[in-house]
Amino acid sequence: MPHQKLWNPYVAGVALGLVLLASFLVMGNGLGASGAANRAAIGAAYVVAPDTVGHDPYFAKYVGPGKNVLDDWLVFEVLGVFLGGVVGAYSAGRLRRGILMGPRPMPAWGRLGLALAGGILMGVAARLARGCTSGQALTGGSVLSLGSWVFMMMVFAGGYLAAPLVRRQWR
Amino acid sequence: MIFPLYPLDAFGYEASLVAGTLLGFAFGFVLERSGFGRAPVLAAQFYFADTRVLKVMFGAIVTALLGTTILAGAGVLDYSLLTVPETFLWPQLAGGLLLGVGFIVSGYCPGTAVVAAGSGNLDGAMTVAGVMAGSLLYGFFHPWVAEFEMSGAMGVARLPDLLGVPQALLAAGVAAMAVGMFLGAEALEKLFARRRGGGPLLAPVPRNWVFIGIALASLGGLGTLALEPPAPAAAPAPRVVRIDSLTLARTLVESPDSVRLVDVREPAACEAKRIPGAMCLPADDPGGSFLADLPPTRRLVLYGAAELRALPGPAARFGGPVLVLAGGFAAFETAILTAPVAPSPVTPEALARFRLVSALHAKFTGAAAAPPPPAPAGPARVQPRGPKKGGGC
Amino acid sequence: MAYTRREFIRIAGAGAGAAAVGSGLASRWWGADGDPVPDPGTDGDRVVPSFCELCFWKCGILCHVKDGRVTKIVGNPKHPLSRGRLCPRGTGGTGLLYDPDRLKKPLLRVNGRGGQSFREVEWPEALDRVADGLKALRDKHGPEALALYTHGYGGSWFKHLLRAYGSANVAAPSYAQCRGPREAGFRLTFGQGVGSPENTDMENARCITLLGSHLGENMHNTQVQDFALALSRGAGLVVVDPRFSVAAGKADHWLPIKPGTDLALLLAWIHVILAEGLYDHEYVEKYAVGLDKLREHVADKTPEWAYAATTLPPEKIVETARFLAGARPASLVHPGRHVTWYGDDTQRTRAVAILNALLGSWGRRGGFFLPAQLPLPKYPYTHYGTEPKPPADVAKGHNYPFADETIASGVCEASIPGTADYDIKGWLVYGTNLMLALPEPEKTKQAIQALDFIAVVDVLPAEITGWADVVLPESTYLERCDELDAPPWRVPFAAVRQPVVEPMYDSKPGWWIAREIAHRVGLADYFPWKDSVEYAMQRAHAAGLDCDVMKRDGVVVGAPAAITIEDGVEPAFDTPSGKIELYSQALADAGFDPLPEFTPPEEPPPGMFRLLFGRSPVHTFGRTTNNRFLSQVMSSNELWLNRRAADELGLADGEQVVVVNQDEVRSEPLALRATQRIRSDCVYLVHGYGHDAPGLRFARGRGANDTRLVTRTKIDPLMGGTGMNVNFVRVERRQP
Amino acid sequence: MTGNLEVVTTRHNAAIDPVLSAWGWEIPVYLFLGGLVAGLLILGAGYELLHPDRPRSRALRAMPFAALGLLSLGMLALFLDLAHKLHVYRFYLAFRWTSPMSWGSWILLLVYPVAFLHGVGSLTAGQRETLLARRALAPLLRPLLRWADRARRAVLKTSVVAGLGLGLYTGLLLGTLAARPQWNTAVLGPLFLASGLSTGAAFLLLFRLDEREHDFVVRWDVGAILVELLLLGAMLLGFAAGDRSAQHALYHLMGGPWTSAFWSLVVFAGLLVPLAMELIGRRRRLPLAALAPALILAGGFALRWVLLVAGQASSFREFP
Amino acid sequence: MTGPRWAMTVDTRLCVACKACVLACKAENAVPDGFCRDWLVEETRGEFPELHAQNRSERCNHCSEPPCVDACPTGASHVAGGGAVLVTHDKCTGCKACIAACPYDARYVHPGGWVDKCTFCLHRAQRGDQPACVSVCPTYCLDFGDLGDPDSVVSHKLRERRFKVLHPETGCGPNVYFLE
Repeated sequence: MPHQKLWNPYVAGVALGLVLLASFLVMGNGLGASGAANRAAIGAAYVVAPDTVGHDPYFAKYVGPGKNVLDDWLVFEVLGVFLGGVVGAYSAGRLRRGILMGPRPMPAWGRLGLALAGGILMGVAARLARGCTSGQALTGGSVLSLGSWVFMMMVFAGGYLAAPLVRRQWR
Repeated sequence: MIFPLYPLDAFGYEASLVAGTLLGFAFGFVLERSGFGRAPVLAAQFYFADTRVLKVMFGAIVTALLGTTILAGAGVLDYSLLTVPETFLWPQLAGGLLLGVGFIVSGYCPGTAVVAAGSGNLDGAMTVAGVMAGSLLYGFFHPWVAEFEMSGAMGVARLPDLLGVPQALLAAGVAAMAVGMFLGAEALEKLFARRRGGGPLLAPVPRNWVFIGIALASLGGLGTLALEPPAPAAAPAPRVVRIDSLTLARTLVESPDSVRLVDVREPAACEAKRIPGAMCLPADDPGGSFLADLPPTRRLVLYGAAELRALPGPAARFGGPVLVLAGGFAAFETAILTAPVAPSPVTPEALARFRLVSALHAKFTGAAAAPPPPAPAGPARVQPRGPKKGGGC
Repeated sequence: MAYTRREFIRIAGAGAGAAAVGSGLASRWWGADGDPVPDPGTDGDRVVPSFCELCFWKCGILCHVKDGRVTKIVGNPKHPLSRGRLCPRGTGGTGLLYDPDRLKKPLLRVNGRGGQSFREVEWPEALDRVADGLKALRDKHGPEALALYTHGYGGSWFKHLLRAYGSANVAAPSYAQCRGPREAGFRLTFGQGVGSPENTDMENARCITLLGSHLGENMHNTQVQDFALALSRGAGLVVVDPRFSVAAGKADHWLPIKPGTDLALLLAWIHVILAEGLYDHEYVEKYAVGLDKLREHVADKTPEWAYAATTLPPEKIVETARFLAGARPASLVHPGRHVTWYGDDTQRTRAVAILNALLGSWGRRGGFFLPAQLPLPKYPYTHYGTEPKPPADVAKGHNYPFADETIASGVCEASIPGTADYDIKGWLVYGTNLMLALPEPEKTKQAIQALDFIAVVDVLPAEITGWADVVLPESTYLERCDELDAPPWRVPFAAVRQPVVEPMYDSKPGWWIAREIAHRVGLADYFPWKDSVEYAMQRAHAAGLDCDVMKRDGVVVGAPAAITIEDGVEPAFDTPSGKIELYSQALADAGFDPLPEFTPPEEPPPGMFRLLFGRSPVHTFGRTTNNRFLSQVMSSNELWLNRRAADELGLADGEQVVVVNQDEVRSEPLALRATQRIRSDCVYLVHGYGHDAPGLRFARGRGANDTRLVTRTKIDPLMGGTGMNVNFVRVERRQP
Repeated sequence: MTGNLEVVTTRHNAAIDPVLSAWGWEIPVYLFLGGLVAGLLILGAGYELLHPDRPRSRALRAMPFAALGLLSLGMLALFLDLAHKLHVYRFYLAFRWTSPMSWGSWILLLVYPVAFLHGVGSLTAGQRETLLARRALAPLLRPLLRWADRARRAVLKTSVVAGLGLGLYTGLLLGTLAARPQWNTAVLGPLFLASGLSTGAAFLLLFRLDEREHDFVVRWDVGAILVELLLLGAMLLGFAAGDRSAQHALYHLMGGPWTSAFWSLVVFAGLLVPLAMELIGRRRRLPLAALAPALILAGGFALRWVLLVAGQASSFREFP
Repeated sequence: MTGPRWAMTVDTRLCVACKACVLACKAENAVPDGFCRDWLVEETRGEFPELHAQNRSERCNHCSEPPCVDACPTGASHVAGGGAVLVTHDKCTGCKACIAACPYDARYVHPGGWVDKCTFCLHRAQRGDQPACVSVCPTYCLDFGDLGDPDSVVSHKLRERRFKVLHPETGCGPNVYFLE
């Protein structure tokens, strides 16, 4: 297992907790991810089809005259996450282009297709739940929000429920 | 209170974006080092092969929870300024399930997918694309789910409030639960590892130190319960300026919109008789806590029965200038609300003042018009007129 | 330090290589690249003098025509009203002439009124239709059932037509909706109104007092010139206005008065001036009656009394009273122009007149001059027939004894059957957009629906044209000749309007339209002339004026005349007493207050603001808001709201808001101007925007229409003026 | 209260009001490519001048031609920006020594032949043979090659000089426009030169270089980035120490509307992160991922873009 | 050097911000729709009711040290007779360097492809006329004339009145003076 360069999970947990704490102390709120993806997606859609998107009441709160959909804290935060991932991986000698998959060989398109499908599910889910594992479970969990704890439990439940179905991918 | 910095206006919006980049960087870096940029590591959680996800996540939650609890308890952090996600029970329940499924299918959650993309993993990038597509899809089909999206709305619902347990106690409970879960997870890992024939086990040293830390922090959090609740009046005391009755009366005539006049006597006394234009303390808020939240667009003028020696606490937190009526209501009553006595001897200054006070008296009592000036030549003639509408003019 | 680097580069550059290559030199080698002074070439090959019609001041203009196009319009230096200068609108005549939205063909209605569907027809058909309408009206209801609304100088032909036809219902909104009260107030006091152009000698005033008059924003050329000249000579200025107007910005004393309480201030001023003996004893003694009654009347109107009403500190009232009295008699308290505010307007302007009388300014240099006028004999027409019935501009049983012109809003109401002594059944509308000019537009629509016939003569497809049965496209003032203009003024003069270019499209001059209609309804005798040039020149000739000079210069100026007491004129007062009536027996006899009495106006309820409106220097009401040239510097109105009030409503400067009045009428959205420049109990906007006529393709949908918000008025009981500043509004954020 | 100054203006000139935006995307593209080409020329020629005996990779040899292509792209952007494109020849009917733009147009005229000669001289023997085999080219090419080889060091030195001129000029173009407080700093010239060097290096790093070349380029890149950071610091300090207009320029980047773009995109993502990666990579002997140069290139463009937009918006009318 | 030194004075005490100057300029110089060579600035300082207003008719300042001319790479921007700064259309490429160089933002790109600005109506001045804005102004607040001539109106006014120029710290030496 190529885990030698991974941090001890307890240490990592504390480190992550400290980052989260810093975020609370500095910004008054926690961390997130799906919101930025949402904004990036809407921004891209707005470039492609400004009329359709611009006149949709749901999207209208993001785009329109005088509004920059990317002008948002989360967008910058996720830019940072990306860069952190880059530097983290590079400094650990792990930065290389590739496709990660379980021990069982499978075609690249299959893995990518599953990744995309899972992503779409999570995109919908994150909108519905108003956040993903970062924004809802991690952030909301540490300020003891009821909904966040419900969400977190359900994430694990969903994962364990579906795990046997995609067992061939990972085991 | 020092924290949270941004809501306390320590820096502006643009700088907050820069802070976001830096915090995000740290977040991404730690996630990557935790192995969260790699799908097989994450997926292992759901097959009990490696419960890193659980350990890191709950480790983080416990750390942040204990940290905020201690700091808030110590009076350094204003907990009420933290953003707490609102609870929408049903959509969050459904969303959680769906996200869990997506998690195991893609091997990432949205945040870790970004890290994966950053570390060059194309499947991670693909997941990010999927998340984007998914949220767009949600937007397009929003009308169909709009109702469900709002179901089970409970607003900000925090467990300590719901359970009625002090936060520090609950935090300690969560920490204890987490430690229990960690131990259980390790036991499971061992079990599954043995079944598959060995695997690297974690060194116990950092773990034990972390556990000790958690325990100490939990105790620390509980310790803050013993502290006095931090006094909220740490804000710089506003400059209290006195205003005399005549000036106040003139201000109320000349620019009534520049002041907000509040009668802080007993509501009953206020209802009975007050300076026209003043507001009484509402019966359900006799402490006047609304004063702190008034928009600082006007000067706040307070008066009691007699001169106020100290400001009510909420008024001290008012964002703008606060004035206190010199001598309180009694002074105003004497100066303006009682009909002035014609001066003698008649000097021009005394006459001018008399005429002015008469006019103000008429204006504020609304009952009689200003008596004509006592011209030195003749006696004063009072010409009564009908009562004016509503006290105003 | 800013430019050190530039200097550095220059020095470095000079040293390095560029030695001989002087900057210009290099390019000159290549020839054909001198630097000629660019000439835009807008000077005309023909320059036609005329006078302006963008507003109703009638300044002299010179129109440059090049290749058949009017390239620019400049002021006529020989004309006493323009002195070679123009207000912004004057330059913008081309924007009207070349407005692509102009009415181009006569139109006949296709279905119901207000439905905006018309078909284009040729002139004979349209004129026949009008003639048929007028003949039917005369036969069925009598000639007095026809009313004419007119605003604009071409209206003279139609006034003449109406008199010949037999109706006295000739009305202009400029009376009862604008300057009527001051005419009545001054007439009651001095026996004479101030007219237009006003006989104010501002140029020589040593102190000017403006009450709600926003000179500079209200842009009458000569008046603003005089105002500026007075200021440049150091005249004092007192401005009473709830808004920090442009004029207030120049004032020695700005009194941000509570709206509607001007009369209290005026009475307090009179009180101080009388109490302190600051008035012109000799003048009052010689020319005025009723001083004692006045003295008694204002005895209790102290500055302190006014303080409570006006919110102006008594010290300030005393100070300004002394200030403006100190400059007498060259101290001019301006009578204002648009003065229909609160229904007590005649009494208020009477107080202005009384104050002027105390200052001795009437007939004095720097006060009100006694104007001179060129005698211009009337055209020798056949005498009009019998005297027509008096106008039906008053509701049954009512009487406005001091109205001296027809009340436009009254004529409108008389069109609703059964309300007046007799019903008005037909309208001719000449160049006045009643939908924006008359208050309570819903009532106007109701009146129109009850008419047998309505024809509109206009240049642009304004809202009112949408309600017409027949729309007759008139030529603009640059394409036609009109009546001569010889108003009473500082110097006597007569000016001519001449066609500058041929009429565009199928438009016709007003004189032609009126003449054609007259011919068709059997009134040809009243239009014996061939065209208006022949008509005008005959009058000029009869007055002994040199017609060639008039055509060449656009104006003939008579010999300077004595116009002030200082010049040796003795004023005459056409009042019952023959003197200035400080106390008016006529008013007392008619059952009104013989001396102005102040009643506080109704206050806006909490959360609402008093709606005030005014003018912009670049527009004449709604007439010019479609003018693309003028609109480049102002294409929409905005709502002035006190900054603090805006803050408390959570509204930001520049935000789109909607104004909602007490009757829940909602305005069109407009931008908010959150400003320090206005009191917090009122809002202000410029009148004339918020068009919804589909034909006004530029103006449509720009800004908000204040007229729609004027759903109630307070009628002046003396002369029928419609006080319009009695509406309250709240301000809401525009919902997306 | 919200300030005590209200200003209403009727000016309504397109691209001037409410905020100056006369220059669009074309100018930052041009400035970016110009700087990049300057960096390429300096690094390419510098490497050969410093290490004349070392073999050079194909990528490095082809570099001058790439530079010519990129420069032409930049020139195209510049051309697209002209309001009267037919008058473009006017640049070459005058030399206005007070105008950096005039200097620039003449410098560009120098860069083309120099870069071409630089490139021709870098051709490998095989490439030369292929080209000379074409009858039409041979008579022209042969003397050119001979001359370019003979004057190789002179050509390289000129190349460095032309690169320096080009790189400096892209900054001076803005830096001399003192009407824009944001540009009113002497740092812009050297800053854009350093950024040009760094982006030039990053561009090279996208291609396959040999190990010593790679090392050389990374070393120069690290140096350039460090200098750039220093210059940015100097710029901010200069603003902080300056007058009212400079204070405003500082505010734009320290709390004002361009703060996030400047610090997050330019400084952090465009400079610090790739710098860290290069340093880490050198220490740990890790192969450099393409991401680092990509970030440098993006940061270099962001630098021009932010400074151009912020500069146009910074105006004396901000503090009447 | 003899010859005139053109300058303009704006009496801010008289200006009522009516915009007659703007429109007269547009008509005289056939300035295309959507652009203007001169404009009005209305400044209000203070808080209700202590307010002070200043109205200014602004335009190109025809600087003595014009940075726009320095920035022009082709010589299109130049200093013409009397110190007026003009643009020769045929030489202008529309590179916009002068626009960026002008601290007063007085220039704009004419749709015809050249950079345009106030010319002090030099074509009128040459034949002894006043600029269009000056000759139309109904408040007599604008004056134009030769600073070199001590008897010119502008010289008189600058001697007699307090005045300011806009942003003297740019060092450009503006030649439009605002009388206070």
